[in-house]
Amino acid sequence: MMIPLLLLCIPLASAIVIWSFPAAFTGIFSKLFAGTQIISLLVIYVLHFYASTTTELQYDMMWFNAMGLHVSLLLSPLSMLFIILTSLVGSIIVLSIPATTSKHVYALVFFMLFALQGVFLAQDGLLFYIFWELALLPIYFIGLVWSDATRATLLKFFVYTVLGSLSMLLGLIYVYLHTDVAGAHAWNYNAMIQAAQALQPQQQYFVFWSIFLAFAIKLPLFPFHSWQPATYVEMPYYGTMLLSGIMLKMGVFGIIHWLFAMVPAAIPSVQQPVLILALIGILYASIIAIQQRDYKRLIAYASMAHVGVIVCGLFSAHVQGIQGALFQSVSHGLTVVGLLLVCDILEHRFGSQTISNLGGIRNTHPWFAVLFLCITMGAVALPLTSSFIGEFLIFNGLFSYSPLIMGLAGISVILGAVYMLRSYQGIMLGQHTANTTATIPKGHYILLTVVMALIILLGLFPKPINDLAASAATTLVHTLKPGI
Amino acid sequence: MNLLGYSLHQWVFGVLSFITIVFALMVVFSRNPVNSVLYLVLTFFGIAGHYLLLNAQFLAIVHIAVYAGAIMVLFLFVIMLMNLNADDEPQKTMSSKIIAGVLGGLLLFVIVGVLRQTAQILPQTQGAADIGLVKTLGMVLFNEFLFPFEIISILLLAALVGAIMIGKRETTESKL
Amino acid sequence: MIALFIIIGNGLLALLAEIFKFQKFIFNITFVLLLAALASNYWAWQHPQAFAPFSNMICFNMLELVLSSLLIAATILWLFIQRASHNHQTFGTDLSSLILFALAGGLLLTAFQNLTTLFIGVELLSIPLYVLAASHKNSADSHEAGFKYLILGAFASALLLFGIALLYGGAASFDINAIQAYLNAQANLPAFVKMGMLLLLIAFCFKVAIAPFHFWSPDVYEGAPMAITAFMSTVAKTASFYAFFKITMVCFNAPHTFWISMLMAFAVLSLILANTSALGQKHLKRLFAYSGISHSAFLLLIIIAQQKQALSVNALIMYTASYMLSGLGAFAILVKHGDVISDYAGFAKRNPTSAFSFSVCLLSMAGIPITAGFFSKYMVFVLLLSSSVSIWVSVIAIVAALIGIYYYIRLITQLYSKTAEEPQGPIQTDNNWIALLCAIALLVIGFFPQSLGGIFTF
Amino acid sequence: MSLGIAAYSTWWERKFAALLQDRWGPSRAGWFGLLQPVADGGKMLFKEEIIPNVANKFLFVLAPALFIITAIVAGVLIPWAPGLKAGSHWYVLQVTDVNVGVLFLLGVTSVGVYGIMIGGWASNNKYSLLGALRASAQMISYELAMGIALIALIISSGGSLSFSEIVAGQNEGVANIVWQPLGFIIFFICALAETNRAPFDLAECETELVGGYHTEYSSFKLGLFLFAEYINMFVSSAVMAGFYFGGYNFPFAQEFYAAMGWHYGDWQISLIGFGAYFTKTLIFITLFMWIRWSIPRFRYDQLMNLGWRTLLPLSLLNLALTVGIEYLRGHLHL
Repeated sequence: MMIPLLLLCIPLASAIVIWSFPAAFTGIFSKLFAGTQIISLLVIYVLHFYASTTTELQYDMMWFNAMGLHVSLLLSPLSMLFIILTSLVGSIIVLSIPATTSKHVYALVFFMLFALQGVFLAQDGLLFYIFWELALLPIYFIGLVWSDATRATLLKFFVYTVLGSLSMLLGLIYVYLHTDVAGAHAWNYNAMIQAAQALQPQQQYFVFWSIFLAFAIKLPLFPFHSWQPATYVEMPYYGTMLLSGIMLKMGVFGIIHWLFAMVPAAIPSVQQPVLILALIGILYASIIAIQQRDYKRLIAYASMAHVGVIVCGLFSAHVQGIQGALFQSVSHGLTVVGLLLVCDILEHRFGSQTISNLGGIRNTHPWFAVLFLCITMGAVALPLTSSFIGEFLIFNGLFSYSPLIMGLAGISVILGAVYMLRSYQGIMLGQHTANTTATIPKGHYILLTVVMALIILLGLFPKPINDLAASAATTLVHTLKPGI
Repeated sequence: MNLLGYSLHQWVFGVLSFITIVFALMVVFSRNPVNSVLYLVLTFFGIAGHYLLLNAQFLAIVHIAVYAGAIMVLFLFVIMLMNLNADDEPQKTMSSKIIAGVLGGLLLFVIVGVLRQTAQILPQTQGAADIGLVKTLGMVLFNEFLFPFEIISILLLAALVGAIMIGKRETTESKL
Repeated sequence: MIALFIIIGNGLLALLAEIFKFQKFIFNITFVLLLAALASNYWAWQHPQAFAPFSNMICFNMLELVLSSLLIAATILWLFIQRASHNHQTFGTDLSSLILFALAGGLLLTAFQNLTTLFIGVELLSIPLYVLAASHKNSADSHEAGFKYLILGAFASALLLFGIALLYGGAASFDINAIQAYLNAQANLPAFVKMGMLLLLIAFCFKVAIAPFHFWSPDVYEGAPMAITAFMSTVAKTASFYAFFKITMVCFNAPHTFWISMLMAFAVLSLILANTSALGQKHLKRLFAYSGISHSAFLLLIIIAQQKQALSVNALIMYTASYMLSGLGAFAILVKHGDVISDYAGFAKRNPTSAFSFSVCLLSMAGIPITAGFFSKYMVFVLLLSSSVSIWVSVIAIVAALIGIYYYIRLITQLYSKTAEEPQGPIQTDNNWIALLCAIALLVIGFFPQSLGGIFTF
Repeated sequence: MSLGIAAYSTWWERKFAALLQDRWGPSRAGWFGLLQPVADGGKMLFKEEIIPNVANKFLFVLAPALFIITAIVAGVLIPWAPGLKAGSHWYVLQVTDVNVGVLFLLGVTSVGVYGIMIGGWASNNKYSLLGALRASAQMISYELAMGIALIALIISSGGSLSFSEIVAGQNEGVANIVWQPLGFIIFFICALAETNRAPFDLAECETELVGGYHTEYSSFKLGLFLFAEYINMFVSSAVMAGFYFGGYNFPFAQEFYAAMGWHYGDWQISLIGFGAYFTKTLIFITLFMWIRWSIPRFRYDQLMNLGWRTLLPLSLLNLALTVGIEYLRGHLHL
């Protein structure tokens, strides 16, 4: 009963406390609350195995009677997976924010974690939408007030995202109006799924595309990606971490939890176009990433490519593919946060994030080089890293759909290796060109170590996450099967 | 009394309407504002004539006394005091005239087209013979329509206060 | 009913203030009496009685009580905005009485049961505003605003009258229930009655500034003194809309709904025109004028959807409440800081609290959760999609909302932008508590949408 | 008839003025100068017509005609005498009876302003314009007080708006002046102003404006203007006599008729009634003239102040009083 609510309340309370106390307390509080986040995650992870009935993982309260709107939360395995991601990555992000930053930033980040967990827990259509939109505001304000992002970039980011959300709202309302619970419309997840599944094929396509647009923009999928690189580059790196580490996954979650569940019958016929879009995105992003000289921009395109692979996994509509996509979501969250941490160190300690300006850092900072290498390997999906398991499963699933597409998507692994290793080479090896006297703070070392440890740990011992992913994927494919 | 198939009443109505409309048009087309006002007075007389046709003598007289007799005199007064001439009037461009003409014509066309159909429809209420009498009017006004009648006094008061507000000199100006 | 009398009496009292020299207290008196009016509305809500006074000319039922309370509450907020504006050194007696009369007109517009009352309400609301729009003595713009408003308002009134006359020709009554009974009884409406209905609706489109009858609104808003613009764009527009809603929902509803297609065309046109025009505006007043047109169009969509009464009514209450709150909040800022957009660059550095309030108001206008504006837009969409209206109207509305979000967010971006020059002087802690109050109210309504959006369950 | 009366009013005016100023007045043409008006009229007719070049020709010609028409039309309402019965048919000794006669009177007088205004404006002469403006402002200002005084009169006289009924209503009871003394005074002053008579003749005051609104007029048109003024005076006198002083009734008329054995409809009653009415009217005309030659002209701001600040509140007070009294009368059956 209280578990999902607790998950929501902890970050929200953290945000409020940090915001209302003087700035002097911010440092302590943020560490404290990040710790609370992790501990509560562990507690809840354990609890969720021992929850005797599902009602203990549910929360339901009437909110807006006139519109049939509830505050309805459910901690399903799928949610658990994404909650783990949010809490882990979120805590890392909070801990990585420099202590000199305004307390408002901390508050906003915690608020964003609140909204993100809300997205992953919401079991009510409109509540999902509200959290979805709420997650946008903090990151927008962070970019607006505490970054060098130009107004044009932020506007583009915001308007693009909202375009998607509004279109999703249209689709959700459309489904809502077809629900019928005791003579009234309801936003309830099950009711909406039922209603949507009963729609005519034509209506299902409409619902699919209108909702998919939101997810496609968020991910971002190929033709809707133009907001992404500039936003990633211009945001402060913790903003970028939030965007790529967690926010992206809202799209993945949405596709699985809402889209697949609502319109399974429409999936087979949209599978191909989406896969093709994803493929184009993968290749396009990889090729552009190879040419990047700016490391952060490179990460942006790399992230796009990786997300493309995840989407491929999802739309393979195969148990393993979906399972892999879910696993890869967590894994990608970790690697991208690691890479961005490195990027932050490069920019603020070594003075540049342009690859050609750097070089030979390995000689002065060997431990940093090791950590960086491990994370890079994670990004390239080498065996023993978490990404390997994810990508392996994805390609497995994809192969069962179409070997050709799998082959094309497989190119991305090679291209990924090319740009990742080349950039590593450029930055860490070779001549001394960078600022060698730079010191890397202990905190960053610890965080990088933790990220590296997690990446390798998941590569060696994927069971906790994989079980969750597998159970989610199986239930999902079970619903998808009649359609496929 | 029939003439060409129309009753006298209809003839009077037709002639009055024609006159009224012609004068109303003259109000708009006349260059000289004084002439406009005078044509407007004549238009009011035409409308008062219509009231008489409807057996509403009270309204007819009040219409003349108030509109023609008081309000239009004030208009004339102001125009004469300000010495407005035809030259002061800004000239519209030809295109705006054409557009206005076309749009107005369309509206007229629609209204005429719609109202042509009403010829076949008998009026729903035949006005009582004493409908225009002061007494009848008073009874209606102070029973059924008491509320609007009273609220109109507030409306007039508001207009009055507004007129004074516009008209009065700003206190800060007098200090300068 | 009592509230109406209190307000009118208050207006008269304000006039007496000049004679008996208690101008100093008129603000306080007005404030207290308006609160009393609210209280009397609450009392009437608690003690519903089923009688229509004055031969059914006016009627304060549940809905009317709620709507009129919204208007009164907005006027109370507005009083503080007016006091904060440095336009007038004192709270002028003429100004306050005119505003109170206009408010009384607004109340009539919510409570009318008869087209005569409706017409008088429209006039009582408009005439004070014609004057007030022109009340900035030294400004030619203000005069132009007043004049334009007067001419076009008179035109709208003429259409309204013509429409009423034609309707009377058919129904032989001014009573809206009688007219409805007549319309229900008729299988085929005579063309002139249809014409009357359309003219009536067009007149209302004028009053609430729906394209293509919206041309006056940006000019009038721009020319009128700031506080007056605030009143016009919130209370006056909302009141007109209540009448619009009532006429369409009580009087013109089924079976003859031929007019919906016309309103739909107007709404779509407004959505497109207003939002595209708002994009290039340099002045906030003009921006808000266009955004107001777009909001009118959204409100119009409620009418077009013609859905279940409770939902429409709740949506109307929700939408107008959030619209008035956000508008008043925004104007509370504008009154102090002017309306040139470029002046607001880096505003957040100078006035963090004001910037926060302003942003919340703008977010609410844009319809971002978790402000009240979100739920109002959302309810409109629900209504629209659950109606038989083509889905393309919804799509256009979505696109329009998106464009709206674009310019609101651009404004917020401007507020928080990093200007080249450092903020002048220390951080001001200006007590713009009206704006803050509006912002907090918007958030609270957003958190508890049931409070306004669930009043009626028919 | 109005024309005739008006013509001889001029004669009487001059005679009366002469009397007051201790001189002869017109005495050459005819007995006591009785043919003088005819001579004047002829003179007017045969004089050269001058229409100024700068004038608006049409309006210039229209104005005097309009003025005199409205003046004459106002006279049609006056019920000169009790009706005459011939056989079974009643002949009403009134040109026409309108059931909203009082309003008609007000309406016609208010339209009468146009004659002056147009005349003054069309002359294109600043004296004329000023005169016209003064006249119209004055008429509008005083019309208000006059109208309100009349409302009070109508209330107290039984609620009819018809002229003949108002006059007939004073058959049995006392004349309205008893109930409406204040109203009469207001009405009288307003009537003076409405007819542009001294002391309110600022529209044509020679010392300031040469000739006022008719400065540019000559010959017959001037004649029409002057004539119309006298008709106005005559009509307003008749109206006052009818409204406030019982018209064709006189004290103890009923008893007198009964004593003589006459019934309404007999020619004797009509004749005597006419005589009574006419006498009253003449008395008022004389009063007008008396005032003209006794009281100096107002200043214009005084005139406006008197109208707006004295007469209007007074008339409102009168109205309130009347309503109160009538209410008491109705409830206490007095």
